[in-house]
Amino acid sequence: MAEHDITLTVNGTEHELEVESRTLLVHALRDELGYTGTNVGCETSTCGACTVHLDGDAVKSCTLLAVQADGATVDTVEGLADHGEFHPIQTGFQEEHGLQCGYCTPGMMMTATDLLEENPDPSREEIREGLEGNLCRCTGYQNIVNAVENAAETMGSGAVADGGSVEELAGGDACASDPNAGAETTDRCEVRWPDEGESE
Amino acid sequence: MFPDEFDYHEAESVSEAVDLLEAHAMEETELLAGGHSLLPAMKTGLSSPDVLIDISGVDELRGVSVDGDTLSVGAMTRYSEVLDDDAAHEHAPALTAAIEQLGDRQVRNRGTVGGNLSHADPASDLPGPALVSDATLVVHGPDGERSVPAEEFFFGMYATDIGPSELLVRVELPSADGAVGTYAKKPSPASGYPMVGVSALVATDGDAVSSVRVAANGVMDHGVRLEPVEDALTGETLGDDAIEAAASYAADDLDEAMMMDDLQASAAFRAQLLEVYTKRALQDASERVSASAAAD
Amino acid sequence: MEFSGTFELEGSSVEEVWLALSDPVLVEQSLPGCQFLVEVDDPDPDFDALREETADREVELTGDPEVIAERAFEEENHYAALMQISVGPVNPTFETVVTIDDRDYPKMSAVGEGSSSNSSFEMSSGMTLSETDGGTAVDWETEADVFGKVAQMGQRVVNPVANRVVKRFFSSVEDKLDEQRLSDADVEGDGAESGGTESDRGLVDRVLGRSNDSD
Amino acid sequence: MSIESLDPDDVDAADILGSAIERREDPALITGEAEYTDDIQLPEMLHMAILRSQHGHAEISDVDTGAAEEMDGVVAVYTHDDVADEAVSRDGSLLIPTGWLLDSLRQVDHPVLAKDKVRYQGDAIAVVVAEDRYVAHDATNAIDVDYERLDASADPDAALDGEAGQLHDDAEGNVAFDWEIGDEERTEEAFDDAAHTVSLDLENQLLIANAMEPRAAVADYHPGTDELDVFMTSQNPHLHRLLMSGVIGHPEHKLRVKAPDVGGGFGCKIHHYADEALVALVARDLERPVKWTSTRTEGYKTDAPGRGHVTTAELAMDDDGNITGLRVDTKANLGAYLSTFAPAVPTYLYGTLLSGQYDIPAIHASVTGAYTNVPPVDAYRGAGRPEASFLVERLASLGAREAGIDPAEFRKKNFVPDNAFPYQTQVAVEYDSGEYGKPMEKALETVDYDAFRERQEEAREEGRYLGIGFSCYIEACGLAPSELAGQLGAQAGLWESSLVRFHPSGTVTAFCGTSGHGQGHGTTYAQIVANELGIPYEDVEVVEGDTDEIPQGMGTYGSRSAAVGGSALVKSSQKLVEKAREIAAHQLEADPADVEFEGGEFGVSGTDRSLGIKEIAQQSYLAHDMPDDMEPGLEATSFYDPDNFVFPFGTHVAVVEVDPESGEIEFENYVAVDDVGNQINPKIVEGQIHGGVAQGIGQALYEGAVYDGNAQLLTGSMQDYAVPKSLHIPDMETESTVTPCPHNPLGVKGVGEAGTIAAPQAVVNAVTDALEPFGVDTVEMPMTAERVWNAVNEQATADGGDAADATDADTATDADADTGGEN
Repeated sequence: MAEHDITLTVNGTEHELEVESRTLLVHALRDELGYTGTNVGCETSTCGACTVHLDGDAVKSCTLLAVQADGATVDTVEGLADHGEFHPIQTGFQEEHGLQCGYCTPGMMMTATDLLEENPDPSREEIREGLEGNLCRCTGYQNIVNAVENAAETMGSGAVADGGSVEELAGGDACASDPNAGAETTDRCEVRWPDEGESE
Repeated sequence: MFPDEFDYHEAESVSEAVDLLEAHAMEETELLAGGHSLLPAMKTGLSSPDVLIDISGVDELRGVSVDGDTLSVGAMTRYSEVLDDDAAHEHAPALTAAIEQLGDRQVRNRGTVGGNLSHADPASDLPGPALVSDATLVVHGPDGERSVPAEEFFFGMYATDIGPSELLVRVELPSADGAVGTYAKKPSPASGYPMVGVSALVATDGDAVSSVRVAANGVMDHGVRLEPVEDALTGETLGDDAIEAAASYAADDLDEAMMMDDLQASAAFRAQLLEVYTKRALQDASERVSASAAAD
Repeated sequence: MEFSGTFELEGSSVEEVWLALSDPVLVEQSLPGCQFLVEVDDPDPDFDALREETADREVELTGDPEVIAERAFEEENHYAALMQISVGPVNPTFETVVTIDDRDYPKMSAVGEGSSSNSSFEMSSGMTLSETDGGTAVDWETEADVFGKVAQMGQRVVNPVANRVVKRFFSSVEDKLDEQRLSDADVEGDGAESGGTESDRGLVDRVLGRSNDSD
Repeated sequence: MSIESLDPDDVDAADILGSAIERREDPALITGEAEYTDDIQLPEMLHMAILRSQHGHAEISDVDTGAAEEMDGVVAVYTHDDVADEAVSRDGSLLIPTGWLLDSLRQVDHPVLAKDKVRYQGDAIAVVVAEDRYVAHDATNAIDVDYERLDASADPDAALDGEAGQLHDDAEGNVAFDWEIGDEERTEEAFDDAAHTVSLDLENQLLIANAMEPRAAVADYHPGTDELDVFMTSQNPHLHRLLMSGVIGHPEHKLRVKAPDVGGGFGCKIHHYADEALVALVARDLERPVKWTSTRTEGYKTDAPGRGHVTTAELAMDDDGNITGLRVDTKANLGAYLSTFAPAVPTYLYGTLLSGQYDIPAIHASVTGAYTNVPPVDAYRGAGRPEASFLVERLASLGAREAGIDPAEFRKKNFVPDNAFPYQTQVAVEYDSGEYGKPMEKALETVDYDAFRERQEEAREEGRYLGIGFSCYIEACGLAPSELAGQLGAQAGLWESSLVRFHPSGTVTAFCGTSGHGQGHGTTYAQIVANELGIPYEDVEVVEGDTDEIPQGMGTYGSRSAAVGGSALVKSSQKLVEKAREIAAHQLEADPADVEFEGGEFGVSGTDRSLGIKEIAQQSYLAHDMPDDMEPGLEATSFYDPDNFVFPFGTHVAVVEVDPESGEIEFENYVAVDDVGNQINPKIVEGQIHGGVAQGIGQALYEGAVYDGNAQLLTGSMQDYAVPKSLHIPDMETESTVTPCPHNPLGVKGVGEAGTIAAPQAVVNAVTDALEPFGVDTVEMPMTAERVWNAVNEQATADGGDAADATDADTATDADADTGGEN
């Protein structure tokens, strides 16, 4: 049985672990490291419940070997909120009733933040297209689309009103002031917020 | 959900990948690129290779570059990287049009152009664009590189001209040189793979079609050029009537008995969709030509 | 599901093709993914033992009808085959047992069952040979049922794969017939098509699978 | 169109009931803090995997587990004989029970592990317990099973015709039951006398629930106390405890079933399956915690599918288009064994709803239940009611076409009149309240119906095909009362139990025997209790889904939670208030009859003397000054058994455009007007409608379990079975009317299934309306592009015309439209 020593930086914390060749990233996250917020809904890479960010991009963590992610930065739903302050996508989901059972929600939010990073002001159609890799069986998607619009609005308007200060928008200055903040933390902030230049 | 056991090797370079392929020639060995076809097959128990050789991290296989009139896409270039590249849109519009509709956001962040073409799923989105772009696929093996025209690369279902110890290293696409590239796709509602996907590359001279190449995915066991459509449209004025007439020839050279016929669509319906989506791909091209003419 | 088709073998007579298709060795070597094909007594053979037995056996293609007659398929006999069906990254190996149902020149039919770790199949096939302008036409039909993982997950590939296997099989048979014809050019006269004495007749009948009363 | 949600802090206590406040469940769910069953990690925990049949129907001659047992990391392998060992099973039946009996029902054994025969692909043959998930999976592959394959069928018609072979010795001809309802003779007369009749052959396809969280269980046994804890994805832990205790031979009071966070159910987590019982059984045997989580492909083979009807239905009308009779004959697919509520679904949950919203004087329905080689079929969102509503509303559209009356008019003229409530149908049930014209009018207004017909005509002239489809559905939820359910065959009561408990400091915990899995009970129940007790919403905590915390319960299904569970909470709250009133009267030195309770305050009428309920709570625990003979403490338990079902209703309208060339359907609009009685939280109601409609659209356009002739599932993964994606579901307009339920204290009717019941026929009716020019009057679900294209072509071929030639069809349209009219 082939074992590999790998390093994963999950939500800013570095973990060293031993995995089999065949261990899927999602199982490493859930079973080995205890990040159970990332869910598993299928084995055909269809449902997107397992979506996390790998080096800043939304990927299906059930379709990656843990060993492939060696050395990478992984961001999961547990890393979205910042010291109890919700990320706008989380607020959007709560305010718009964008979830019912909540099982698809972590993956849905991780895809949505990836979408908003690329397209800070998507149309409803673009949101639906952006989320086609995530299945939800409860909401009929309408309130999920509303939730993403809500988040886009918060992020967009905040950026404009405040002149685009990422730190202030994040509900604090965690990114700027955290003495331990390494590259990962910065990455996370970038993932959450459109660049100043793009926010207009 | 649980792949069987295997040995994992990460190749650092193309030559290391070839060495690994040769070293494991007696075992069931698969190359791991984006993994979005292979890993699902392994998780559902359909595939259980003994050895995986991960080539996704080989730097020399990644990236888009332009050399003269040729756009070169490294085999391990992710779909999203192609879409982020302006040169790719400019020189290979048929390819980028198809990639925009390929898989979903997460798949595009991880899947690779080379993985797609090597896998040669009959329902892949990229063989069509490779054919209409007159792409050359460059394969590397123990004896070095060789180039295979797209027309000769696809053998059939999951079968290509890549030999046992070879790997696809890049795709070279002659610049579209201002031609308009489009892709019209009828996805399976479950898998998102095309029941039919039609790729078109259309160049015009004034109102007339100076050159047109059309190819379809998902219809036969590999991507196919639709030459009767091309012949019917070449020299015609690019408008609804000419498009409708040309699209009606879409299935003419195809043997319906050999068409893909499965739960998602029967062969007869695929033939119908082929006509409809050929029309849509060409209409889209026509609209883009008009739009760019208006912009000029 | 049902498949059928016609394959034309250029330049070979009906009897040549029949001879070829009667030869387990030629069939073994023509079937894509076939690791061995051997006659067995037990319709439920031990494949592990067969794997060992066949590991270093030596079998050769031949055009010699006498050799073929010795090993030709016979009605009601069972044959064990280890078949790896390769579809892209999917390569299940099926332990297969085929029983010849009916073998009456120029028709042959067989039933078979195969199983892998998580899938299985059952099939019943028939073929009829007929003479054409340039050679021989093989009309074949197969009814196959697939069970387990392949049925659940691989539905869309079963049909094209079956077609491909058949196509490659007959192409390979055609090639082998051509090769054989070239190598046998100097032993002309020994072939089945030469007819011969009364005792030879029995041999030819045996090879051709002609029943005694059908002559 | 969309309801705006409110921060509960911004809502006055008096307004909390009926406010669209944000859900309190969400923070845990959006941060990853929620704990679903597979998230549970216990020390020394083992993983279980299940080997299932490769065949739809086969004898098993041998199971060789030797190689699996020898694998590193494998702790145990069990076959049927292993679990049957008394040391493992104790005195458990090892048979999955049925919770609903019918007079004609032929019950069959359903062993937790197949003994010598498998009857569907999900039938479990052996279980492996190993140190990790991967090894457990590997070991199932190492088990060698010798099968003798038998004929199989997934189709009820074929199974009844003998094409599947005999599944069970005890069910000759694969007949599970024969059942009928209504008056056959009177119905026959209605058809004899009819001026118009229409007939429809339809298949209501098998659907797979596809809750996003697969089924899972973790069992943990404590040998010292003989207590067995089972954490599982359940919609009804108490029922699972009751049934499981018999299956595995564990005393009910030593068995705890807890539903942690549950990722959706849609019916498929109501039933008692073999798998969860096996987890409990092996954990007890091995004395180590054991986890099993279904993979998705495993779920496709084992989760109880729903629907599965093959039906012929006919409608009789008089000259004026008044419906005079309805006749239905259904073959219902029950699958390989009887699931928990299986016999009730195609009978009492189906036949009793066949009157729809209409005043139909004669109805007769006969249903034959068939054993087939698919997973045991049971309730899936709607359960029986969508099947009824579908055929009634399809017949209404066909009937209108036949009678030459506009489909909306036809419905209106046949509605049960407003003054006829309570309305006794011809199929046993009595509708509690209704005003069926209200949602219809609102829907017509929302879609601007008159303008639509004009647009439709114009579009047809341009070769574009628009269609509108109506669905005037009725649903019955909160199945009740228990006495009636018992007479109909239920093996359980259908009440609900709750406990409302004040803490001495003035906060409240409310316990309810329902078990939510995404519906937001934590929020809505707190709204109910806060309102009843007149205390702040945030002072109420809701507890559900744990048999150790809550005395008894019946769970969440059949849209019963608000109507029955919510009412039970009202009842407990009221009991509690009565006790508090006596304490207040005692301390205020007043007659309890003179003490009024309002806004959380007990006041003596005509004075300014008052005490708050929180103060009374504190006093009740201090117990320093209580009325004579009164026990200390302030809490109340109740069992609420409703007088009747509740009958929500509404009108849904789909507007589509169909491309006859590609068979593709696009939504132009989808309008849902629902009357679910009073709404506790309109935002949650809206969300339930959205999700329900999406599942209904899924049935109409995308979903369906497809089996081959050997009962092999061909749609066995999410790559093959189309669960609708974001791009497949349109934005919907939701509206409501309010007709309170007259017989429960909240006036609520239930909303969980309404959308799913309403949507399919709205979509099918819209598509057939669009394709009317082509002579298409029906398309089977799911209406894939290919089926639509075929329908257009077949019809064109039948007429000798050219399908693609839209111009010819236009001419026909105009003529038809004139007679069809917009009157």
